[in-house]
Amino acid sequence: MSTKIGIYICECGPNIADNINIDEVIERISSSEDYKNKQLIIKPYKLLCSNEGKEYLEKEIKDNELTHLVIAACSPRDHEITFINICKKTKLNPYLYKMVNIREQCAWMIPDKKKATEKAISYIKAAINRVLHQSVLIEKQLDSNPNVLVIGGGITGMETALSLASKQRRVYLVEKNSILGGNAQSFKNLLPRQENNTDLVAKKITAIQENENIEVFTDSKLENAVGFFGNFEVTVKSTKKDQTANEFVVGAIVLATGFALMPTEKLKKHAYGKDDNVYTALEIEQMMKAKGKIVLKSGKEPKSVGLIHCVGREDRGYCSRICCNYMLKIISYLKDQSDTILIKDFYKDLCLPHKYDQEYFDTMAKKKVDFIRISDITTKKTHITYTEVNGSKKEADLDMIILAPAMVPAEGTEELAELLNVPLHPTKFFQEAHSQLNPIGTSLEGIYIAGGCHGPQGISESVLQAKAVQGKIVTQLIPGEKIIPEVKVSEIIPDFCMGCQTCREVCCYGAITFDPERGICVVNEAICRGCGNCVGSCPSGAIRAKHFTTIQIHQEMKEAIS
Amino acid sequence: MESNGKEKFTPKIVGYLCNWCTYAAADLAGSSKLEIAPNLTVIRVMCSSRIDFNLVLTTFFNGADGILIGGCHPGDCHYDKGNYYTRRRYAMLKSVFKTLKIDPERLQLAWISASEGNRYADVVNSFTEKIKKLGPNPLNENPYY
Amino acid sequence: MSNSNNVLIIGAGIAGMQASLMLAKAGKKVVLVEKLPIIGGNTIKNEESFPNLECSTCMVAPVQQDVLQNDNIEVMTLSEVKAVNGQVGNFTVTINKKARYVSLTECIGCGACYEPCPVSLQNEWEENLGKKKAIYVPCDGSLPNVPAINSGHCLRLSGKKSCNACAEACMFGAINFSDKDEQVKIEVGAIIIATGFDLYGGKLLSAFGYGTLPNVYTSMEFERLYASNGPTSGELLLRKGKKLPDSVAIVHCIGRKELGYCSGVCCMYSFKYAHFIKDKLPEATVYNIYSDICVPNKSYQSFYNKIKDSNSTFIFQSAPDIVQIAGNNGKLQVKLTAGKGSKNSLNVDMVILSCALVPAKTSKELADILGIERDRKGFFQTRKGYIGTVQTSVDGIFTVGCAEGPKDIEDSVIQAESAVGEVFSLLG
Amino acid sequence: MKKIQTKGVKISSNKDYRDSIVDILKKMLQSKSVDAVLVPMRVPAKDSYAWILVKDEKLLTEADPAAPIMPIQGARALSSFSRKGQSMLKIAALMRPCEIRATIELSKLNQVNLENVTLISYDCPGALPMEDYLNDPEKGEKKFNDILKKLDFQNKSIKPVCKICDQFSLLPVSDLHFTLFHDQNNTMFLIANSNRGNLVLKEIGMEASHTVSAWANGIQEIKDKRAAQKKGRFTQIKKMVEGFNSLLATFSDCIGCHNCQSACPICYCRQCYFDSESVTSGTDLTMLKAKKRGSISLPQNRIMFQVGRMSHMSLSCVSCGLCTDACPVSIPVAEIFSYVAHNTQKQFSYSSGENKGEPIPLKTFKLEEVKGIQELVEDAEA
Repeated sequence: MSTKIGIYICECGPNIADNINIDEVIERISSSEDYKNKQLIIKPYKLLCSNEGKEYLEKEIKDNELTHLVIAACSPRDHEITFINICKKTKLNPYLYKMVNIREQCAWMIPDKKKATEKAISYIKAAINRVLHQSVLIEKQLDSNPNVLVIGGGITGMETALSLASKQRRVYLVEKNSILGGNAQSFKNLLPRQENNTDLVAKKITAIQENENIEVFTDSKLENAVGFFGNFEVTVKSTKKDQTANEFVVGAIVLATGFALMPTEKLKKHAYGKDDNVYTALEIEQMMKAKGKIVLKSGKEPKSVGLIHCVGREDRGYCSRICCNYMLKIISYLKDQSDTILIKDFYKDLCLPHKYDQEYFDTMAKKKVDFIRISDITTKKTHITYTEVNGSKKEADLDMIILAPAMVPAEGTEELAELLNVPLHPTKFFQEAHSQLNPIGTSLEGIYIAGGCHGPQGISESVLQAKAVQGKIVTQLIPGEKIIPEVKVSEIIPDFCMGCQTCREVCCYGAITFDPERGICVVNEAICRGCGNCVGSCPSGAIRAKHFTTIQIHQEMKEAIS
Repeated sequence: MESNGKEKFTPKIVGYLCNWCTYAAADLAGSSKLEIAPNLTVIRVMCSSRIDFNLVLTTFFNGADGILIGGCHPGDCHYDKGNYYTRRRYAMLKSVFKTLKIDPERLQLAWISASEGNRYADVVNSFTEKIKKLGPNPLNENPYY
Repeated sequence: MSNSNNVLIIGAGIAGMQASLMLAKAGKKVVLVEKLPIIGGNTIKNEESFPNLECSTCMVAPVQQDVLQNDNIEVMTLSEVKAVNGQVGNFTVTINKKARYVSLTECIGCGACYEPCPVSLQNEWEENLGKKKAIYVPCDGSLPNVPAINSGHCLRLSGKKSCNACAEACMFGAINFSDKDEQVKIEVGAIIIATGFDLYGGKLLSAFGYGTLPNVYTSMEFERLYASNGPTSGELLLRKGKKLPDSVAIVHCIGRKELGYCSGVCCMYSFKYAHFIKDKLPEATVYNIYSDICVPNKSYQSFYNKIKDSNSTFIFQSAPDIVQIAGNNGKLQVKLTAGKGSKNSLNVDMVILSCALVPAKTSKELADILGIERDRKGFFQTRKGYIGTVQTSVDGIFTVGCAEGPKDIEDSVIQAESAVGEVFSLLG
Repeated sequence: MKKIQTKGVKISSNKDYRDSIVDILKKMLQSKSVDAVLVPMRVPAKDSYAWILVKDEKLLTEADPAAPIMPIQGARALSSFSRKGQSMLKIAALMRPCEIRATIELSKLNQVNLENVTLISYDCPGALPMEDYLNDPEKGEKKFNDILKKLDFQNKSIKPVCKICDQFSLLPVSDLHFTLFHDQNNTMFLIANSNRGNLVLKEIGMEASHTVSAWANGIQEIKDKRAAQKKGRFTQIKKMVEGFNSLLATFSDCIGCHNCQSACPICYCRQCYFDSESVTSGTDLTMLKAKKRGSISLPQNRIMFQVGRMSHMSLSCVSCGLCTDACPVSIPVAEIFSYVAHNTQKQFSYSSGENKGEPIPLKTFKLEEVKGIQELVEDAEA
């Protein structure tokens, strides 16, 4: 059927009409010999974005059976979607439509009416040339699998699994140890603001075992995961001798692999051996959980204890947020044990960000505890030499030392990131997609991070992040609903591709993979976000960005220089 | 054959603007009614990293007097690290033009964020002035090219 | 649960917008109530947000556009919740919608009506550093880009004079002086409170010379000074004396002792200001008067290290908020408690008070309306006996972001997303 | 830059250099340390050379390791069969240093698979221009043998781009290296420069026990002389290409045949962007350009093709000179491209084919490089 291009120029009340001579635009374009052999319908309208304007446009498209549409009005950032929705109501494919900004970038920007009119004509001509080179694009509908794979059976993993599992959504929980619980199970008490839910972990474990929509794989780890949001083919393998492997399809993967405390043996400033009375805070928690009191290696109760904060903070380059809180908790253990223990607490900065933290510190400060703000500290077995913040150097000899080492990602985080192609933050935790707008997603849609593996934090923050992951999955991966991926994606022309993989290496979203048999790269249209970086990197122009092809851009460029 | 005098020369400048930041700054400049030279024609692309040096070369050799690439500030890119690649491609092309001394000033890369309407106006107006001083693209005047 | 598909969200800041977008995209009907004429909350007040110094407009404007263009979200600006009764799954909410006097559908934000308006007022959105007309939008790039008329000061609406300047300038007949306040009743299944924070300030800062000494600024005032769409379009102009400051002192922990909590974000935004000042005025000397460096996120310490290396001096004070500030012929003298070897006073041109985050003024009234408890600091109290929840003492009502306590944007958005999770567990 | 090995295997000096190299290659085949050897050989018509992959040891005798001319770039020969994947055969490739550097660049672009490939280089005295050789192959042969015998690294008849080559000897990336340098009793050494090189040495029963420092100092002297010649030549090239008119004049003879593109080892694209549909301007644009300028020379875009190829090559060019050889109107393309590449690679502090690990600058970025590239663009960037 013959091409029929509809061009509608919005007067936008005075805003465009005042500074652009619309009649001259219509006259010049309809009489220009470039479009002699084409059927052009060019009409002004007072306000296209108003409701009557939309109905008028819909009628015009249907009555004239337009094959292409050009709207000359305001910025596409405001109303491109409005007119796309109108095209969707008609038979005209929404991608055979081009919007031209003649308000902000012509009428308002160029005071001289004559020049503004010239500019508008040039922009509209460019749009007509471009729209004729635009091709039909159909929005795909991918069916999605609602199930979720959660990696890590600590408090975060369990919380995510419990809040997501339902009849329509099965949750597979993979834990590398033989029991669930993770780090949180070795805490005797929680912080006062967490209202001593000592049996928190135990309750979660029983709830998981009773929930038939959650399938638990202990002593197992993720072997392989291939696919994209809504369709990950996943293999989970047991680490025991029989190495049984299970394969299933999930729609989303949640990484909740938790944290570990930084190994302090290697730290230059803290030389101590295995048998000295130097413990990390986690070891003290485990001792309290097991024995109910803090004792030296000899079994006797310590008379003097030194607590050292920010151990390894310079090496790791970040503050671990929660140590100030749990060191106060350890002081409360010691105070409950006996009031006569001499306690010296060495800290660099107090990190008390939660609204109740300062109060907790003030109550502990009232008890006989020597809080010393230091600028440097080194230990030799249980002998401490330190410089206070006012510069005076001192030494102290104590029965026991308790260290608060930096929180680091759990062992195995790097391999998991490698396997799933999820980028790591410079501090080696997982890298979130956007620290403020998408804090628990990753650059790979469908893969989420929560808890200790996201960054140093306490149990409350981890549980909050677990629920946030639930919020994201429940609103994006809805059982029975289709997923509509981005439609303006890139495609690689097999005949021109030489398999140099430059595009695969520059793609920030891992949307391009190399196909060794054919020796060419392939774009996964379900992951591609349509930025065009690969197109810009390909030396031979073998990649085409749909709706922004080089030929289409040439049409606009040609008009710009003629 | 030389075009007589610079004042009749109206530069034709092509501006490849990234949709999320610089194009938004252009809109803001428009809505704040800032006066901007009409010589620059805006071509909207989803990310400045879409513009490869092949496209810049074809634009330059087809007779554009100036080419402006507008992108988000490093770290602001909507597609994570696109603008870092843009900078390196641009720097490479700039180095070739500098070595060949074929008016490297006609190429310009500018980081303009969505809230910098007046910075967009300054960049475009100063770039247009510079191209006016530079004169037309030498290609447009050489009959034997 | 009859209307389990509707959710009310109070406050259109970054947390409120994020929650409404997620719920709307999953098919829920959201009513987003905001007391100001525009959406965006406190986040759009700052030019760049820490730690990546990403421009706020680039980050938040697409979110605002999404909220305004989403059919499932009904945005009610200039509105406040007056009464709530019923229980989870069945709340009936009465909302007072103040008249805007400008039609949201007819007006296309061309701004022709601002200039002719004869009335000039203090623009409190710009912390009174800038002026606005009786018919106004708080700042350039406001969304929705539709002005409102301040009926108290408009000559016609306050009955002083029959002025018609703006209506004549408007070619769209979008201005309607007979617009009335109205009361709307809606039925919702759940309520999310995202009313944000206010800054510790006002009379409480008089001890630091704020209000009497012109070149003492609060942190929010400095944000608006630095904003490119702000009253001075980004120039750090001093209120009195010389045009640009050569030396600036940033005093941390203002209000920490009196309120009894550290807000967790003031260190980071103070470092941001040190960076801004060095960026705009490279020769200026910047003093950060701090006690604890509170950088509770994996990305924050590296930002602090960058500032420390970029030669702005850090002065330790055991309690920064007891410094005295006095005028000293045009300059400001900041008296410090002299530690060993450290200076005991500074002479600077400008002082920025990094104030703590306090509960929004409306918190008390809103808590009574909703019947929920507030904690001893005045923020909304999350449910007792639960860890990491955003549920309040009343089923079906959640509190997210700085309404629940001072926190950065990342934690506010995480709480907003977790509230959406809990809403779905509750209403399905 | 990896430390150059200071020990080498002494090889008997009575034979002609090429025969000694062929003996070593034979030993490699016999000892099964390699399954095939890629080496140039004189064509039966005796007027050119071709690359052959030799599996049968007897045929190796006809091989001519140091060929006088470079009709096909070694890297292009190697990539032609090893692009599609790792070869099961162990291959030894005996190539000039610039061919080895081109191979490394191609391996970074996945056009060559270096698994099971042993790269053997030798001190290259340069190659003769194709044009001169083809006029009189016999004379060319005699001249090159003379150069080889006298090891005259400063001979005037070699290719112009070879005269200014300062990377003609052992490279950090080559596994084995034959030294062809004059010392008192003009002995030749074989140096192993990587684990694979040591392995092959062991398999062919050779022991690197002699110091080669005399050779190293000699080579350094020639390198310094060549570097000076290069600086001098670049100032002349600068005049040839600087400014639009001189660029036009230099390339005015260009007939747009794109021979230089097909000869170049690094031009691996199947269809060059500058031949593609999106570049050819239709009648309307051509008429417009003609109207503006008064006339337009056809075929169009020849200068754009040259500047375009210069941009693509400016990071990977190894100055091997094949483009000038291939140019029917003998434009000094190689020297111009080397000059442009020299400047751009300096800007990115990258040198092509230098080490395997270093990625090609356009494929990567550094987070904190806001300053680095800033200077280059400071004059333009507002």
